[in-house]
Amino acid sequence: MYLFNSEVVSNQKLSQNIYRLRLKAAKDFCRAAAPGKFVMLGTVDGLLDPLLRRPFGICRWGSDWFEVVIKVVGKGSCQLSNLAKGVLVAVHGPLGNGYPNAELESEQKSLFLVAGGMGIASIASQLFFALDRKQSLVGTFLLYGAANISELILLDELTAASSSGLQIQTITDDGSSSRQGFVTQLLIHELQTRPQSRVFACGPEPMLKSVQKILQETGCDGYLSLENRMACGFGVCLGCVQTVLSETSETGMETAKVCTRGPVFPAQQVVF
Amino acid sequence: MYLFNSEVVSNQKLSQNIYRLRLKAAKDFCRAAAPGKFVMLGTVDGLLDPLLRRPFGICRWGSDWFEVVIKVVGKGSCQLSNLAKGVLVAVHGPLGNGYPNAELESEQKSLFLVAGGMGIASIASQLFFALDRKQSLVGTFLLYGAANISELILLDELTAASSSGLQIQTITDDGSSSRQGFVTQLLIHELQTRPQSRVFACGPEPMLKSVQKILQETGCDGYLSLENRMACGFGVCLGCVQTVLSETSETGMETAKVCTRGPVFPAQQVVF
Amino acid sequence: MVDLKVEIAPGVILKNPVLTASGTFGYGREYAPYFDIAKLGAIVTKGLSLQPKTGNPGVRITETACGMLNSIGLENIGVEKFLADELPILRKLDATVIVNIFGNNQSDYAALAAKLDGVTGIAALEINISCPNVKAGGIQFGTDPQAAAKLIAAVRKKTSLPLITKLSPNVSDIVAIAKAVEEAGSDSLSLINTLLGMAIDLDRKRPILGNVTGGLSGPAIKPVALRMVYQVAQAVSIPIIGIGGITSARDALEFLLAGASAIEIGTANFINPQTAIEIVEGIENYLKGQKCAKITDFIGKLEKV
Amino acid sequence: MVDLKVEIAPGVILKNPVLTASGTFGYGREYAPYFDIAKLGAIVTKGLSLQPKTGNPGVRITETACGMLNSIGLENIGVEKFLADELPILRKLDATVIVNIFGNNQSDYAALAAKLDGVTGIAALEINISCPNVKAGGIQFGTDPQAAAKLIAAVRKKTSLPLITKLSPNVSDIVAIAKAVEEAGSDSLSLINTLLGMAIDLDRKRPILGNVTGGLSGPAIKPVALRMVYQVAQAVSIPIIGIGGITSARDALEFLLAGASAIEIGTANFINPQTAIEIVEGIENYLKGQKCAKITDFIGKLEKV
Ligand SMILES: Cc1cc2nc3c(=O)[nH]c(=O)nc-3n(C[C@H](O)[C@H](O)[C@H](O)COP(=O)(O)OP(=O)(O)OC[C@H]3O[C@@H](n4cnc5c(N)ncnc54)[C@H](O)[C@@H]3O)c2cc1C
Ligand SMILES: Cc1cc2nc3c(=O)[nH]c(=O)nc-3n(C[C@H](O)[C@H](O)[C@H](O)COP(=O)(O)OP(=O)(O)OC[C@H]3O[C@@H](n4cnc5c(N)ncnc54)[C@H](O)[C@@H]3O)c2cc1C
Ligand SMILES: Cc1cc2nc3c(=O)[nH]c(=O)nc-3n(C[C@H](O)[C@H](O)[C@H](O)COP(=O)(O)O)c2cc1C
Ligand SMILES: Cc1cc2nc3c(=O)[nH]c(=O)nc-3n(C[C@H](O)[C@H](O)[C@H](O)COP(=O)(O)O)c2cc1C
Ligand code: FES
Ligand code: FES
Repeated sequence: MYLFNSEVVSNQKLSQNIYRLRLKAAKDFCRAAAPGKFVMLGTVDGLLDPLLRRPFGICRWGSDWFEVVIKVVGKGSCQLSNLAKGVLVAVHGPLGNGYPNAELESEQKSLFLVAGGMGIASIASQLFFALDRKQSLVGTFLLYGAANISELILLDELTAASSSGLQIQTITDDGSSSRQGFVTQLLIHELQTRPQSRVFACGPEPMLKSVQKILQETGCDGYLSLENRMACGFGVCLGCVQTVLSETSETGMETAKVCTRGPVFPAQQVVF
Repeated sequence: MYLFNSEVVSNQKLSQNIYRLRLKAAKDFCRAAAPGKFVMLGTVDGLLDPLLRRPFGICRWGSDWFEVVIKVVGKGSCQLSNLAKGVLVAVHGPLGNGYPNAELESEQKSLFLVAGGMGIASIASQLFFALDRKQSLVGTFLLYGAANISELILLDELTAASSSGLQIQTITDDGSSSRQGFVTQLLIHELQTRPQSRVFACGPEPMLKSVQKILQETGCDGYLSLENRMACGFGVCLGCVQTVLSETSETGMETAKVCTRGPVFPAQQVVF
Repeated sequence: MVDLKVEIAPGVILKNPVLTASGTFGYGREYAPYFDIAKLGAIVTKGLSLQPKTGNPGVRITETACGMLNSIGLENIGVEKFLADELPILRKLDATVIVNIFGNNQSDYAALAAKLDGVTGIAALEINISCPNVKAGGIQFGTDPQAAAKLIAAVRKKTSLPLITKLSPNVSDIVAIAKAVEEAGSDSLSLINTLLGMAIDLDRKRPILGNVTGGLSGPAIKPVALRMVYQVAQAVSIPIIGIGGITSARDALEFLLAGASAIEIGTANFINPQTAIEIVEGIENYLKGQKCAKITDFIGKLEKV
Repeated sequence: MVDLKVEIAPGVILKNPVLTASGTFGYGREYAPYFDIAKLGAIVTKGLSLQPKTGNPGVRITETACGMLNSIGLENIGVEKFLADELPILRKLDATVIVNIFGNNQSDYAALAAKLDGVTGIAALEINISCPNVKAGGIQFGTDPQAAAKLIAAVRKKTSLPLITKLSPNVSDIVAIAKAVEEAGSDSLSLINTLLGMAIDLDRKRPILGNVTGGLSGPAIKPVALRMVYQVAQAVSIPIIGIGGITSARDALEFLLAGASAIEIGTANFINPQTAIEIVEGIENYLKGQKCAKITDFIGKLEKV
């Protein structure tokens, strides 16, 4: 983990209320980054509202920069999304476990990456990681759902990955893209023909619950990336805990800190 | 009084920690402006720190703009001093009584304008008012003291007024300008040769106290512009009150709201 | 059109639930240049005492994190001058007026109530038993259920005006006080007054406020206020007026959900003089969006977690 | 060099007055990657109970204006596991350790005190009689002077470790409680714990926290904390540790002026894990600038207004 103040390199508007911030980072930070890990971001203005830093997935990174994709949902995200080039941001990270990323290439099985809404930031980190390292994405499927077509972001970059073998399907709640419905419908459909698949999913809790159920029913294994509210991001506030199955506890369950043991959990472990 | 969101036209650094902000304003606002009046300024970012708006003198104005000069002393002034061109500022004003400005021209007596530190913002408003209207400043003296030479601001513009007859003397606490000492020393000295003068003063409380004493001793009359802490600026919080002499009250004294009855008071009325 | 009418005490029906908190709205007319104050549910006057009071000397206000401390010390023009000079103006402005009163002892309160009884143009009395800024003031009544009950019973005898008792948050058990004053005849409750706080000027090594301590208000205290309103709403059957850190319609609506029949806006009036009227509009728009035709269908409708 | 040593209880001399507040510093080792925790005055552990506790279900934290609410519910690994797994690590890290404890009743507290008595590597016990997040928890002791005194007397009998009693701010008269526990044998006081608050999710019409109410901490509560520390410092003769909303060295110094011999940093540790050590440095630099050679010459030196 690193703590530093980082300069905004660029701030790009991706849709009406989604922004991509590129921040400077030291080489060490970039080496420690991995798909599914996240950062806690705050401002350096010395003002106390917002008070806590906010967690955002590390979506992509190079040797001396990284990017986050921020959807404006409240005051923290709003403030960060407004920052101009050159302004400093307080960064703490990389935090969390990240996805077990070796599996992207080494498996025979198909790999389904399932993103709901801003879950794409986390899911895309795996794809950018593979792309930026010229790894093959044959057998990898991106199933991506959002509320409407304007919230389907990063598609240009990800479509460029099709040459690596990635297959993309999108869906929107309101049908403003080709298909209407939930991303889990796509997953159910695909798993019917590829029952031996592996699934990584990130999105709102109802979606993850539904993915978990689908995995149970199909017997596929997979991982869920959770986004519980966080105060600290590094395991000291106990604010982000998730009940998970436990072999050692008497009750068969225990609480796990999403920020340190997660945010990515084996799907069958999570007790919603 | 007007309430509006106003765009920053320009933000100019005058010294290490003093900035001049020019803001857009409607014609009505500009017509209501007068030397010694002030505005309450806040941001429109929706964040609650800082919470209250901050009072700043209207230093100069045209038909559709006005300027404030802001010294960074805490979080509110810091935030405002950082605003870039195009950003919106919440404005409430013009507030307060202002100086009895007719007296600048109509009197035979000499007029001494005494500024200590940021008191110059208020004092300069009278000079800019006269300059912008091409009024003669013959017989008008600016006595201006600050901590050090870098905090002596606006001198270029004000020196340009010398052609109108204005006479300027400066002094600094540390002697980094020509003279060392307090501005009140200049006043004592000048009043010896011009005992029939009139004095307008704005600056820190100890300076104003001292000016009051000098006026008492010399029998000159004058006005003091106060800068008591303000929460509202328009007479409803009772936070800014100053004890003043009163002919109607039994005790001979009463409290006056600096924001509405002031900020400019006849010097002999103020009970420090 | 959403029906915004609320009953804040038996028979006291206001056109909407937005009131302005005592001490933050002057005597009302100061806001007339900014909007039509008749459009508010009611305005609550600066706290009045029998005799005029000059308040505390020295620095009286200071900003804290998302809040402010004040030690005004209940400066006011006194009830006589209010009735002679201010009330007529408020009546001309067509404002609904609630008069906030305080005293040094029970007989002050009783005398004030008697004096205001039957005066035309007063919708209700708000009894401040909770101001932390005066030594021999309301505060002792505000922290002891029995003393509070005795005071309210005494005031009750002197007036037929509806009584709103304003509670202090500086207590171990606000529910106990709320119940005690309900039983003693209060028609309604308003809460919270300010939390007792302090600020220090580090470089000058002394308290910032002339009075050393002061009352904390503003957004900082909203969570405490919301909790107390919620707790009291579970425990009493008289209407509650929620106060504390409200700066937006969303804040106001949270208090209504928690069980307040109306709300008062305090510190936020200082920041933007039009806050109160903007909150009236914001509440109406929100309820419209929710397809809620009557605000009374919204009040207290907090669901279980 | 400024001498930063302070005595927070008879015989307990810390290298500097900066401690970390219980529940905001994990078990200590979580901060080791960020700085040398041996450089702090002391670290106070997460509150420990006899048995492990899983804490409250549902959402546990939410931000409020310049503050946060938490309803963690005192989740902890239990005293046994602490002694077996965590304390040895802290000793290796050379940290000065204060153990925070709480129980459901007096005998829990007594048993905890007995268990920790004589354990090497513990500088003192902090007795949490004030956590608002557990129903049958510390809070009843925290609001009643007699109950608090009885509890502390019972704990006192079971251990020779210095006792710091941690007080709740949710009371009418914190001075009464402070005096009661002083008399009952507490060697020191720490204050304040969190203020009881609540937050509402307007659109979902329900409380945000799974536990409905939670403890308010952070800068929002600083004025209340400072006031209570100041009041208590006037009234007791044992050392006081100030807590509440400290985010900077200047904040910390204000508490010292008000009479605290040391301070604890809570919420601010979450925002920047290096806050505590930066505050140690900030205090030293400030006092250097003031030409103050010994911090004890600064403590309590608030002048009259
Ligand atoms: C590990 C992790 C990674 C994340 N990655 C991203 C990302 O890459 N891009 C992105 O846009 N967002 C991401 N988020 C979510 C993001 O952190 C929140 O949207 C942000 O903290 C909201 O802050 P705010 O101040 O804007 O909103 P607030 O004003 O705090 O809240 C606004 C609304 O959002 C809700 N909310 C706040 N925090 C959360 C949360 N953690 N989970 C669910 N609801 C919440 C509140 O209930 C409220 O309704 C991530 C969260 C986590 C925990
Ligand atoms: C009528 C009026 C006109 C003013 N005009 C100008 C102007 O033209 N230019 C300018 O730079 N400043 C002016 N001021 C002062 C300015 O309002 C304050 O400097 C500003 O409000 C400080 O806000 P802050 O948030 O930066 O400081 P804070 O963080 O609030 O405080 C920083 C320091 O300043 C002190 N302080 C804060 N407010 C005041 C005050 N009103 N009087 C004395 N000390 C205070 C505090 O005690 C603290 O030490 C004026 C004040 C008044 C009342
Ligand atoms: C400057 C000031 C003066 C106040 N004067 C009074 C008063 O005279 N009587 C009273 O009952 N409450 C008084 N209050 C308390 C407010 O009415 C209100 O209860 C409190 O400020 C909390 O609301 P807020 O957070 O919206 O400001 C005063 C508050 C402030 C800030
Ligand atoms: C997430 C969290 C957990 C806490 N847990 C405990 C605890 O276990 N025991 C305790 O005595 N205090 C606990 N506290 C209270 C703090 O120790 C401290 O008293 C309070 O947060 C005020 O300080 P602050 O404003 O600096 O955070 C907790 C506070 C927070 C924010
Ligand atoms: S966010 Fe604090 S423990 Fe996970
Ligand atoms: S600043 Fe509020 S009355 Fe003057």
